[in-house]
Amino acid sequence: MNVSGERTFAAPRDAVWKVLNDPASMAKTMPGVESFDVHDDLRWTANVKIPLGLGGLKMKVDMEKVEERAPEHAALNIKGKGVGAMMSMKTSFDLSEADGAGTLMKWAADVKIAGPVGSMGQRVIQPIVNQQVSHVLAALEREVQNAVAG
Amino acid sequence: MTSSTTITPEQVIEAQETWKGQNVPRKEDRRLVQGQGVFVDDVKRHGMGYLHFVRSPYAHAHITSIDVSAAEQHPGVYGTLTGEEVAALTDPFFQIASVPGANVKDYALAVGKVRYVGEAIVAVVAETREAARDASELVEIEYEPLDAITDARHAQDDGVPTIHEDAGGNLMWHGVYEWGDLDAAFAEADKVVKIDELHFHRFNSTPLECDGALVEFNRGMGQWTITTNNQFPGFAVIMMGPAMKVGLDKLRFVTQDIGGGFGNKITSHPQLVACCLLARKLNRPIQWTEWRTDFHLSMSHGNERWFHETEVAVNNDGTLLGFRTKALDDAGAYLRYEPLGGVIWAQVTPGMYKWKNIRVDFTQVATNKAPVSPNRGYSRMQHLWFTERIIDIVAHELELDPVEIRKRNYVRVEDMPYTTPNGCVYDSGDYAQMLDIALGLVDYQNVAKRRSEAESRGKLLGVGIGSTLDSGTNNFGQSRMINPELQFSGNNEVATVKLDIFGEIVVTLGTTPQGQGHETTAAQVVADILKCSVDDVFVRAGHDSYWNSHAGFSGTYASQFAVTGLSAVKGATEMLREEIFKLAGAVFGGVPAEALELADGGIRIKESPEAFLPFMACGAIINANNAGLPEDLGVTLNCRYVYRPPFDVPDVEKKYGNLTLTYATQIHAAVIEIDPETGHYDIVDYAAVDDCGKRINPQIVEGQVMGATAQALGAATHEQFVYDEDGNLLTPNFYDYHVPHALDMPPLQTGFVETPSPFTPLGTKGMGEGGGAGIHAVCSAVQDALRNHGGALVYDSCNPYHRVWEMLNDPSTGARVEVTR
Amino acid sequence: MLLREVAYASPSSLAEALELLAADDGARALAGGQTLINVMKARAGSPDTLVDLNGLDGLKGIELGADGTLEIGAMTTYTEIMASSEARARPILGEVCAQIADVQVRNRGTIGGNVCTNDPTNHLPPLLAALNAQFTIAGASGERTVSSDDFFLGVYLTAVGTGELLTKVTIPAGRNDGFAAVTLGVEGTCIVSAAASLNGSVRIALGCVDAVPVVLTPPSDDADAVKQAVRDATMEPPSDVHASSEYRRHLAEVLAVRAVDQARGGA
Amino acid sequence: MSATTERSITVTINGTTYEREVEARKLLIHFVRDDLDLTGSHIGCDTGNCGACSLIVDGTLVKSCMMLAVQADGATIESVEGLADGDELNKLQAAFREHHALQCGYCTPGMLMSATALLRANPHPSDDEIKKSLQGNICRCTGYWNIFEAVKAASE
Repeated sequence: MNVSGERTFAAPRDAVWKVLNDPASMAKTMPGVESFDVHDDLRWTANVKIPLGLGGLKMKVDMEKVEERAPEHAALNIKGKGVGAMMSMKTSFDLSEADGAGTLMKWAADVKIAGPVGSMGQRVIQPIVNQQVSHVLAALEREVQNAVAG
Repeated sequence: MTSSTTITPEQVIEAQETWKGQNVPRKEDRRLVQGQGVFVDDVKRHGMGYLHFVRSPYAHAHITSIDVSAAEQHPGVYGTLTGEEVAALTDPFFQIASVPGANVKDYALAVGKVRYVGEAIVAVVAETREAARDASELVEIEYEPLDAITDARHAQDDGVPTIHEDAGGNLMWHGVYEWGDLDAAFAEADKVVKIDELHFHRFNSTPLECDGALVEFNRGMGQWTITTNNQFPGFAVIMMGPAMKVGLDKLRFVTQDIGGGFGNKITSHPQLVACCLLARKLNRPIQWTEWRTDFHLSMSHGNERWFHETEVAVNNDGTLLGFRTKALDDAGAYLRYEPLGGVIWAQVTPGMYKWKNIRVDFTQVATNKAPVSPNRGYSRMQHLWFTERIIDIVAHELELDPVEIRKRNYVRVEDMPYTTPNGCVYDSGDYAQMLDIALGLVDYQNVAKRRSEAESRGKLLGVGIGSTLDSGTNNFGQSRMINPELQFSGNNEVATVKLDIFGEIVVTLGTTPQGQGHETTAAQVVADILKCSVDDVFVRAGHDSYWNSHAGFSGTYASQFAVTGLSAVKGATEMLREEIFKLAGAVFGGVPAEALELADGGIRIKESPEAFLPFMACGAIINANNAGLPEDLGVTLNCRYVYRPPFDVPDVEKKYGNLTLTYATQIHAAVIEIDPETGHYDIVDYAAVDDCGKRINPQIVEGQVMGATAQALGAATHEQFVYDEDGNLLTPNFYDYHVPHALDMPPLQTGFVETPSPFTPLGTKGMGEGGGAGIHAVCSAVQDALRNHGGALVYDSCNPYHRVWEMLNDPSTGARVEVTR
Repeated sequence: MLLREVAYASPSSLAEALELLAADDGARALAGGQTLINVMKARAGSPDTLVDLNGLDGLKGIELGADGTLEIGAMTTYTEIMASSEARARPILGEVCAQIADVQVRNRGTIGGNVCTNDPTNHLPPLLAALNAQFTIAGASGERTVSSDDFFLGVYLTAVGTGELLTKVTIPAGRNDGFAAVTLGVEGTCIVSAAASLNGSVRIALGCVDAVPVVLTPPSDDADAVKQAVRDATMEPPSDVHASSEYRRHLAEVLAVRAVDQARGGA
Repeated sequence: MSATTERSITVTINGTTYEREVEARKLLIHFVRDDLDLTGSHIGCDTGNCGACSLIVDGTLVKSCMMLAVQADGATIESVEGLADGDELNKLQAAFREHHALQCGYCTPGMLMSATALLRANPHPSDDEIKKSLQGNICRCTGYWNIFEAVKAASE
């Protein structure tokens, strides 16, 4: 499943870049993070419990930054493993100076979900993915604002 | 000759001349309506361990590591089995294919690599079902995912991943079938109709009971007892014995009641091997029950097939001269029963039509999807759908009447027995008469009026026909067309009929019935011969390869019981009758057989009926009171008969010979109404006309016709196993795999014609599969309804609402067809 | 078929139920269980604790107010709604409940469970959104009422928060309602549904085209206005094995018009 | 009352009362089949669609795969094993046999319970009412037509 979009942040590009590349800030954007371990600059692991209404879905998520061109481009491979689901996601974002002011982020993700959750049907999975993406983006917005304010 | 669907109880039993031909209520039903059937999951043993399979979430991946230690530590866990152990303990399963498919290595569990989502990788056994499942979550498996192939059309493209490295690519089997003179036919034809691509979709009959087994190991005897619902133990055992490196008698198969099979329960041998290995390893009975989602993910899908570059030679008057096509069959990840699907279709090569020149270039490939298996109408259904599609597409393109073109080309009653271009012999039948009956039942003569009436309500009405054959009693020699090295040919089935010490008539069969009523029909045949009541005949339920009769091809599959099973019953009962005559002759002091007759549950002297020897006395004399009988009497009252149908080994070079003994026929007609705004349609009238020769129990025959019809209607409208490009099954259970329920059933009328088979002892023909006639009829009806609304040609065997809507809105989404000359 | 280990409690009062739910982040309410237990079988979701609401008689029953307002307890089953003479004040309720799944499911499944699950294929979220229902939610700090616009938040997500329970659904008076759906086979899994209510204004809700019911309020009930409103909603319906996004969008138009037609017929 | 993962429950099935310790997670169908050895009711799916596990619990027809055993504590349950009077088939069972309304017999126990519930509430159902009442029970063998006939016959 491919999802993508654009978002403009009222913040300078460096600030946005910093948030996106700081594991601690990123942790705060992820849904239901219970713990977060930074292995090195490029690899992190999170234990998350994605809230799904009918009971959270626990997953161990490994993230690896596979491309980086500060302050404009990064790509991550994310692999999640839970008992009910396997998730793999390739995501990338590109930052540029927005036309007016602030920073434009173009992002894209290719999400693959397998396992029992994957069999629940695309009409369920697709909205759930969209939901989680909008949560992440809203949280990211908050983090960027905090970073600018801080 | 037609009969209505109503079966009146008054019709049943009492004062009939013969039991055959009567609607005798089934012997099986008394236990089944009381919940007293014994299905595999009902059987328990002391100390048994429950097995749960850990299944692959990936369609294609290397397994880089497996760690079962945490699972084995889990409370209640008895042990595990991994692919590595399986590979050490067993040989890969025997492959039916010639090279390259012959090189596929298939084991009970995945070894080194997974090839479809749902493939079993590790088996965990525990004290409770829950503990086994809990522990299975603790098995740590690391994968290195690979790209998946889910579209057979691209399985042989450059650069695609290879599913079985040992086979050197994804091609599993290829063969060219050609009969007649194609060049001459196409040169002579007035028109050539070219069809770019047609697709027969993936589905199966989804028996309500999934697979299962309870396996016990007798260590002292080195022998396993496998209580299972496998429906073809004769096949399972020849797969399992060599793989496990044990003699076949070490594997005893036992079954009582089976909750539906439809071919889908033929290929459970990998799971059974896993159970056997664990029963030995853990020294306890192993219980395995498959749940619905597991079944859909991992087992027994029907063959998905594509037909490419089809060309049809036809004259302007609709006379069909021949066709050529390239068939591409998707076997899924392992071959199991395949590539037999690559030849089984040839039993019905010309369909019901007289064309003489046929070429089929058949290719089977592997994909990262669940393995296929026989499925009601196995491989013939795909081909018959294709021939029916051709007929309707040609009729559309040449503006011919679909009824007339069928009648013009049907094999005629006066042509019977008819030898097809590939040497099969259609035994009997009157197709044109059947079609007339079917059309009458759906009020075809008023169709024009009904069409305009429907249009006034905003609905598009269409009428469709499906004419099919149900070829039964395989000549297994056809397998040599797949692999000339194979040493299979002919067929056999066995029955034993005996008189026990107190005179009970006991019948044992080699079959594994799944609802076909064998206990009842066998009793009907026996009762006629022994001149007794069906109530006096005890037919043992189910199958036991140790204690019941058992022959090499024993099982219940491929529409054959009414021929093979009942012919064996007839043969054994006649042997028993002869022995009773012999015994009575001796007991009466040398009375010749001609002077004796059977009556009232015994034998008597015709001229002096008071000289009567009840069966009880016969049984007692032979079994318990035999002193003084003549030494050379040669009577055991325990008679085993093997029926062997008359077959020759087919000519493998020319791919010519008689591949099946009987050809039951079905002609169905459907009337549908489409809501053009949504593509939704209802079947408003439906008729199924069947001819399976002599019917032993018409009610059972009609039940089979109805069941096959319902399955076909489900497949035609909703049932499909759909995969995404990563190899995830999107319809893994009944929530998205919609099988018809009570409200989905259209009104049904049934009709019958009886043309006895000249080739079988009872005039019967194998039946029950129905050839998918309902799929063909619905496709035909959808196309008819669209005729004046864009004229899309139906391209797929499954036409859910959204597809109909697409065809209405964009006719180019239908089949692409071109007519030349 | 085999659920992960779960704790179970069957409280006999609402207060007790709320306490149990608040005590454990992993606790979930068990209403009819006709969705939740299936999700648990697949182990696609595994609550730590189930708080069974079946013993809470206070959450059952249907009351018809003098002004025609219907108050339906969250634990009222579909079968009870179908049989209720009070519920006939809004006939569409019984009609739609009769199309949900099958007898057995209707005997156990509840209105509260249906809306709190908010599976896109469920019929009641769009229906209740079209009827402009109010949802009463109880929590440790008392009761609050939210409108359908604020109730449905996402697939399996509603305004009912941790430690809270939906206690009743309030449906205003009215009669001119309609519902139309295309399902897999007859009354099978929903592909798209539409509900309409013409009581004063035109209110339409579409089901199975987004994570929550899509509510439309076209200026008039004529077919063109309704179709235009659906088009203007700029939905991106999910694609799946049963329907492309495009087909769902098209069905939404057709079904919205049909639901409105039925509603008008009821006038 | 606190939440527990195991409970002691009492159920009465076809007139016999059973008291058992049961895990909270155990579905009623597993309890009936595995713990009580009443194997007449079956399991044909894992999504609550097939109805092979249908039981009448306190007078209400339910699918016992969507109910926990602990939820049946104190309940009176009817299953297929309780339909016949000794070896005497009841009218519905006899009608199923006469009308060939079963083939493999796997769905039959659930189908009979649904039909029983129907005829109890509505002794003379119309054809449409019969279909509607059996919608929750999947049969893969018969195509349902003979089942409709049998229920109709039993209602006359």
